[in-house]
Amino acid sequence: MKLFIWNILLGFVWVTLTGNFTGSGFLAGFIFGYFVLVFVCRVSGSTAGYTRKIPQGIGFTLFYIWELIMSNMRVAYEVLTPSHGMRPGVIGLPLDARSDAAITILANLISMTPGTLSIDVSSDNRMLFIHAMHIDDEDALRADLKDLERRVIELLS
Amino acid sequence: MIEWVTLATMLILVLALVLTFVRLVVGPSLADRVVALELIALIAVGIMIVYAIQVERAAFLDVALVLALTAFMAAVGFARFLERGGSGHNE
Amino acid sequence: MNPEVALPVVIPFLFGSLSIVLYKSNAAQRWLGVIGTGALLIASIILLHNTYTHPDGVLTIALGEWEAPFGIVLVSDLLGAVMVVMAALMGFAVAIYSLATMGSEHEKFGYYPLLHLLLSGVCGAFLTGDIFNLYVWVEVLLVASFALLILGGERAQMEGAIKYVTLNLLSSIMLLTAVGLTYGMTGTLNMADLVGRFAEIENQGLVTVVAMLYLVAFSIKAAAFPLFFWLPASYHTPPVAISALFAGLLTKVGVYALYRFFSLLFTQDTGYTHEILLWIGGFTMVTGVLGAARYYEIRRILSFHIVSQIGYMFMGLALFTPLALAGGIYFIVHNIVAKSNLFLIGGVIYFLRGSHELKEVGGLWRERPWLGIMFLASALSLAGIPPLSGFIGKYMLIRAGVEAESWGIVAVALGVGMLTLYSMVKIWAEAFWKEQPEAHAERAAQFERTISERSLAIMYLPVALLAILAVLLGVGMQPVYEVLMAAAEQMRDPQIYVDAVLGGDE
Amino acid sequence: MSETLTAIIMLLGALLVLIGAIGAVRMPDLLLRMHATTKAGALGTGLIAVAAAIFFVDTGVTVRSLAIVAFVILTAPVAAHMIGRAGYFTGAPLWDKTLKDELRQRLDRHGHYLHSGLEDTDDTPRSDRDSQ
Amino acid sequence: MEPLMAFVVGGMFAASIYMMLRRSLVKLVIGLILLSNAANLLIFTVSGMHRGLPPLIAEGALLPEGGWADPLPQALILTAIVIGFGVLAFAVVLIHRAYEVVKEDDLDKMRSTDT
Amino acid sequence: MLLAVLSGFIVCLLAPWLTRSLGDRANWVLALAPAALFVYFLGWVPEIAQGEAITIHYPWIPGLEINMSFLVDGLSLLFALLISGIGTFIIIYAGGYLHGDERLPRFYAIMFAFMGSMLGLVLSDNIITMFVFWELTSITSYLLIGFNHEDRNVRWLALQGLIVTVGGGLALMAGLLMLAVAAGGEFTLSGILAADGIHEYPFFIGMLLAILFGTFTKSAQVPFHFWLPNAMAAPTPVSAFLHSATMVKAGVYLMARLNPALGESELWFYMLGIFGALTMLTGSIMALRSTGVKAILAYTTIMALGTLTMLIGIGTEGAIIAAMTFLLAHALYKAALFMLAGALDHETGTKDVTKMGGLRKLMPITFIAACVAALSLAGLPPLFGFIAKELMFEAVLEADALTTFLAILAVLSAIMIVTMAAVFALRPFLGERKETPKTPHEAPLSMLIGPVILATLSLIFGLAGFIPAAALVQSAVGAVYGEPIAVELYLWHGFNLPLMMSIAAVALGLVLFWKWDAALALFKRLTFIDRFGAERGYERFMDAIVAVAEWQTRLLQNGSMSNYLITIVLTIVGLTGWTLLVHTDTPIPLGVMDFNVYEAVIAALVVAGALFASVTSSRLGAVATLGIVGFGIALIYVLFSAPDLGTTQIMVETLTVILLVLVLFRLPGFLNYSAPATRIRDAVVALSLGGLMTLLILAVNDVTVTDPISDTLVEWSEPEGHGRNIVNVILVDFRALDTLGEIFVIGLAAIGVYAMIRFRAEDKAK
Amino acid sequence: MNAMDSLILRTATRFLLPLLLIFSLFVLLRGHDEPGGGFIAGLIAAVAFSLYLFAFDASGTRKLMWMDPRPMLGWGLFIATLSGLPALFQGKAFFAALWWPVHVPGIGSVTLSTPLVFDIGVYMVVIGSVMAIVLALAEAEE
Ligand code: NA
Ligand code: NA
Repeated sequence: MKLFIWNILLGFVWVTLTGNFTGSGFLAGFIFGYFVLVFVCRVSGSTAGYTRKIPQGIGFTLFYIWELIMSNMRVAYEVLTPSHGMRPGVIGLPLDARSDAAITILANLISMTPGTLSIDVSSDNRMLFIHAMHIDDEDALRADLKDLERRVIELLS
Repeated sequence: MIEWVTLATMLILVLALVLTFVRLVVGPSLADRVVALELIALIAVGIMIVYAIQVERAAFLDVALVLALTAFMAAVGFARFLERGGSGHNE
Repeated sequence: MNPEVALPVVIPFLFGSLSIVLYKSNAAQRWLGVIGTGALLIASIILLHNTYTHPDGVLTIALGEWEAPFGIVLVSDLLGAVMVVMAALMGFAVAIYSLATMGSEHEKFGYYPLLHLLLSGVCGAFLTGDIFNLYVWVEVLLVASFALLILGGERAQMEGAIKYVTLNLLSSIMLLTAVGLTYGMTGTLNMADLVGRFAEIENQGLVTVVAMLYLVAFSIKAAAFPLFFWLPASYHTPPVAISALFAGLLTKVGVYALYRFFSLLFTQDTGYTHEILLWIGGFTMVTGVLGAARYYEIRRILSFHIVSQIGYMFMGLALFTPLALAGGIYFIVHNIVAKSNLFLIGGVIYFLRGSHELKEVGGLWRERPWLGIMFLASALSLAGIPPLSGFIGKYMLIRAGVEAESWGIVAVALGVGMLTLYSMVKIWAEAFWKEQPEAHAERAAQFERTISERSLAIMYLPVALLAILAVLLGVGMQPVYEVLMAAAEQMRDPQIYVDAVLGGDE
Repeated sequence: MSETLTAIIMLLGALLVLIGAIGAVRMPDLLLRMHATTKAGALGTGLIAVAAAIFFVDTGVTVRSLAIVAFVILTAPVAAHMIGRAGYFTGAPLWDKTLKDELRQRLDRHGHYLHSGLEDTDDTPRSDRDSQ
Repeated sequence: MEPLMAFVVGGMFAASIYMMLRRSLVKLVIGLILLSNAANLLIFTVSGMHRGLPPLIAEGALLPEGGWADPLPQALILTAIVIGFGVLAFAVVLIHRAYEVVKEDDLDKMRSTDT
Repeated sequence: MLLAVLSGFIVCLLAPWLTRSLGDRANWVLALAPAALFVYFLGWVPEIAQGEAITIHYPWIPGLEINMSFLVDGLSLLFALLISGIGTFIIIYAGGYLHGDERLPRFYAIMFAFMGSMLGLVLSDNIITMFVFWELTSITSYLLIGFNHEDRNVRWLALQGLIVTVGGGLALMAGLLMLAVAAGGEFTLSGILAADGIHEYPFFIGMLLAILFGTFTKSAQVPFHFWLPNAMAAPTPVSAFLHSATMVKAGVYLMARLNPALGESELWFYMLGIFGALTMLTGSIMALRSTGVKAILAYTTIMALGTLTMLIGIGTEGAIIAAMTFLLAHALYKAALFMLAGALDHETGTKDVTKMGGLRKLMPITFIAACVAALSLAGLPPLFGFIAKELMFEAVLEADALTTFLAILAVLSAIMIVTMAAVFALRPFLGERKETPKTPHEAPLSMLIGPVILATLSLIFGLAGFIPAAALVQSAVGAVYGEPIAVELYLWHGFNLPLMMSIAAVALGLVLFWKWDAALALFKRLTFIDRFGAERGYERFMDAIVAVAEWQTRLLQNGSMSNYLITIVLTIVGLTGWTLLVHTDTPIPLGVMDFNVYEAVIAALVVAGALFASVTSSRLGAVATLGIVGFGIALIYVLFSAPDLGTTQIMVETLTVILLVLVLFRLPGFLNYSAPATRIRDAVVALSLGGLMTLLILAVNDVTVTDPISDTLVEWSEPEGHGRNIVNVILVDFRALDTLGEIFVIGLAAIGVYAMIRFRAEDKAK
Repeated sequence: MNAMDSLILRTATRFLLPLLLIFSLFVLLRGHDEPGGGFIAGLIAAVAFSLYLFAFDASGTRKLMWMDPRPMLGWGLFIATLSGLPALFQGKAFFAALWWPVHVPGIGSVTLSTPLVFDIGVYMVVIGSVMAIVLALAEAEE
């Protein structure tokens, strides 16, 4: 099922790339996508499962873009103000998320949100290490991050 | 109007390019340089898009797309280099 | 449309790529090696025959049916066809020789595909009528030679390869630059088309300037003075079959290109350009032969002689009379045969004695007189001793020099001939006449035991073939002479070439 | 109208990129610089791509522009993670005003294992994350 | 633009040669890469530079709209880039292997095959 | 005739096989070949004696005027008879001398090859064919001198002979070609001799010197005489045949042959006269210093060669008669003496004449034959040598100039020759019997038949001078002089100055023989002759070549990559730049600077990146900067309408960086290997190339192209090429062959890389 | 454990790999009309495989590629060369392009041509060559 959605997705990518929004164009894309998937899945096993909820995904994308804009304004402020009023530090965030996809999305989102940057996940995948521009209020920061994690887990559940 | 804006955008982007280049030159660590290189790739993507707008030729967007797709490979490559024991400092 | 013109390129491409596909089977690759080079030889002889018997003496094929000057044309005139035959001959000889001498590791890592593709690059360079396409062929053969050079991964190979690769790349880039400038000046890439377009350029001096860039680029490839460094630094490092192939073919591509460019395209100011060629030729002869005088390692001696002999080829082009040009081409032909054969014989010596050092080998005249005779035929030919092939070449060049009253180059050419003889006799006296030195007798015996008589017979086959050819080229010169004079006359009259390519007689 | 919108978004994007560049020059350590470049660079470029989509008013172009946006936003954090962790582990110095570092001591001697610090707590079932 | 590019190309040639003369294996190969790029730019420059005229034909048209930048040098450079890539990939691995075998980065210490 | 000349080579091919199958009798059977030739040539005598000159023509390489044309006249016939006649005896003799030697098949083969070459040389009408045979005699001679090649010294001496004669041969080649040009493109001797205007050739002197260089080296004239005695390292049959009777006379032959064409010049007279006379004297003096039987003969051969040269130089009727007579006489007695010397050496095991004595009873036939031949050598009646010597004195006295000088030298040398003839003929045989390494007895028949017959001929010809005069000498003289001359040879020619000179010479010579041991000791002390001799010069010359080679190779091929690069770059800049400055008439225009600021900034960043990469000491910094250079170039491609190029550049740049980082971490960082001065030098070199490229672009930019071929390609692209991306249509269709080549390059590079990485690795694993 | 082991990179690669591959096919097939072509497409595919190599390992990448790079490049060269030959049978010169418009139900009119076959050969050569180099290097490292 997952793969079928992937296949449809790739067909869609094909259509958009070719700009040929017709049934035959999609069919061609679907076929090409099928072969690509057959090819890829021989080795790398199943792909990801986070594409199941497309509407939720769209909502999430909007959220993500919003976060992006916010983070940029924050960064812009820091960059442009003359004195560095930052209080940076590296903190470890214990993870509730368990799937690779969830952890990856979370890490990437954190990198894109204001003042935080994922550095790495511990080898047992239970701790995410984050560099933050401001850790004056560490608890609030952790709360924000946990909130983000919750949204991601929800999206992928 | 759009001519002036594209020109202004271009100028801003090349200014960004110059600044990033400074970081690339200054370093000091390899990771700093790679960060600069990544940004330069992004700026180049931007320049190509603005140029496509300027000359009204969408074909140049394809180049930007390829660059967007592959630019991060350099970062991955450098990261691999560092993690495999290459020294990241002035050497 | 003459499909046979493309065959010398297509055949090695097909066999080369098939050999890559069949990379797991050494046996299949060996078969493909002999069959492919044999087919190439047959095709090239047919090409030469058809070219020679054609009323214009020029055959062309416009690839993809895109007529000249818009598409790429392959052109077989006599100069090109003769060179292709020589390349194919060398390829065939080396392919046979390799059956007995190439290690299975070399085969496993692509020796045969590289051999085919080197030949395709060489043949393509000889046949193309398009300057950018020439660059491509030069790169094909160059990269093939890179790979052949390092096959085995010895320390010396690596060190030699660094110089070889760097300096040849520099030359390729100069060539590319020159091609770019040519297109920028004329808007064409077709050689025949360039003849007319160069003539239309107002600032004729600029054409000569670009000619100089080509001159340098090709002179590096040809290993002329003072640009030859890469050759003595590397040619002695790979297995000897590869050295033989290199010796026979690679520098000749540079020389061929100079012949092509400085007879077809750059004849605006021969008083200047060809005078420079003459000086380069003289210095090349002297520095090469002196380099050889210094060494006691067979392959190094031979490598420096390659350089030296290139000088004679320059001399033929520089004097630029029909006799001189024919002599120059003849010199190329003869040199391919004699020099490659000497390398192959050097290989036989190695397999019998375990060394390339003259001080460590000996006793071969007593034990293997036939090898000695084949060596003498090739070595004396190289030294220009009559009636072997080298003499005729030298005779034609010296005679052309005397007729042109170019005394300096005549004197140099003669003196260098004598030093060449000195080197050849050095090898003869040490490897053949001298007794096997006691200190190295054990290793020699060991090597001689490991080489089977069957392998030795396979090695003798191409060696004998080339030795006989060295004699025949001298003694049975008349038909060769007629072909070469016709080639030289073609070179002296570019209009024949231009009409054949652009005339649209199809 | 669309031209004006194009102009505004494009300029905004360019300015964001410029901010990223300034950050790259001005910020005091590697990780802080990456805060600037990753976010500002990605969004700035994305905005410019959006501007193109608006300008050309053509589905093919729109799709390509959006593909650029998607790719930039997808790859930028991955790249940032790779460089950041590599730079960090190979000892890029942190700014002297950095308050705390919970990561440094978690890496084992050979750099082959990153401890979570939670190893002795109970282990939750593994997902398929180890498969490869 | 061409006169400006003339200086750019000249500068690149100079930089690459200077780099190749540094005796270091690594610099040698980087210099070669630069040199190859410089030659490509040279071709691009001397065959004329035009803004906004890609040699692409719109669907249904027979010629590029509003003129075209010369496509032939572009094809040549593309070929040259690819060839350069192949050759330089070889060169890169060569210096790597040479260093492994010879254990020496200084080119002037690699003389055994000459002397 | 062709068969006659080539028979030597045919027998050469058969000889090894015949020798093996015939065993001990091989020499007798093989000797039939030269004997048959001798008879064949004798058949020509009646016709030629009438003064006929016959040319025979077989085409070989007519295009190059290299043909098997032969000229049979008195001169060539005389030589042909000597070669085949003496050759017959030599082959027989060799069978005895080298009896049981396993290399005999090889020996015969080379001997016959030589014989064929020698015949070809003297019979050729075509000068190039003659030269071909000339060189072949040098090569075969080399192989024969080095017959005992396991001896280091022998190899060295063989090389010496080869270098001198081939070196001279090369000059001769130039001289002959010049002669052909001077004769208006005539490549036959008959044609050249008939041609006018050779003396008006502007390079006549050079031509003459080149030819004489060739003939002097071959005929061992001073100062090239040293190789000949050294050639005595060869087995005696070789010395007898090549180095006395035939090959060394090739130079004399050619001078005689060309005498009608070149002999009128003063230079000819002085060169031949002076060098001939000096050679004559040198040969005699050196003979006097020698004790080896073969060495004595070798030096007297030099004397004879000098005499012949001198006589040809004098060039008067009498001189030419003397020369031809002397030539014949010398061939007869010297071949006999050499074979006898070989017999002595073979039987006693020593070559030193002072270590032999009292052999007359053990070797009576040898003794008598030696006496007869030596009498001829000494120029005593009634032998043929006497006639020759008298004619020589006569000719010297008739010389146009230098008469006294030549006469004194002639007498001096005659004195010493008498001494040495006596030494050779008497010392080993008379006196007390001395112990020798081997116990001597008479030599076998095969070794005696030749000397006996030849010595007898010396006697017969002396007594009956009209026989050789009519049959051989007269026609030969005619050929050399250029017009017919009547020749009569008599023992008694009146009581005149030459006879007095002879008597004086014989008397003084015998006195010297009396005191020879003392003279020998005295002469041996004159070591300066060795120190300053020509041989030393040869050695110096060879050493100098090796030294120059060393120096030059150290200078050029010194292994320093930077030096190589600098040389090449400066050559590029020198040749191209010089041409640009001198050969273009218009100054280079800067062109129109129309560019946008952002374009300029991007372009500047490309250069800045390149410059930074070249000066940075950070290796990875350089790679990262390479990245920006690549992206910058991609931007330039895009900004100037080349999207495909931009895309390709980006992809290639990315992959290059990937490759670099894959390999770089094994390599050390940048070290700075060069001093500041070196860096300045390098910067200058680099900037010169950069500057050149800038100028080239500006110059080419000034040239306007009217209709590039690409316009047609653009027009064809959609209708004919079915593609709208013109660049791609060019790549896969219009210029598909380029692309095919390109992918083969990529594939080849991959194969090479794979081999580089895996070859040794798998090696080690085993 | 791999020193390069990054969960984030691995997961992202699984996602990016199909996208890059389909993009490369896309660039290959439309190259005759828009920017692109076999070479660029091949490089994109090679970058995709290299990404996989960096995220995972060499043996995994070999398995992923299905065909060993060396025969792949050999086949590519062979196919590209062969694509020049059919013209001979029509009496035309080597590399004369042949076009066969085909109607495929569901996809529409597709034009098969020798230049397309040629471009596919190029594509295979580029992938095979680049991956042969990269994999050999990576394996030497491991
Ligand atoms: Na050669
Ligand atoms: Na121009």
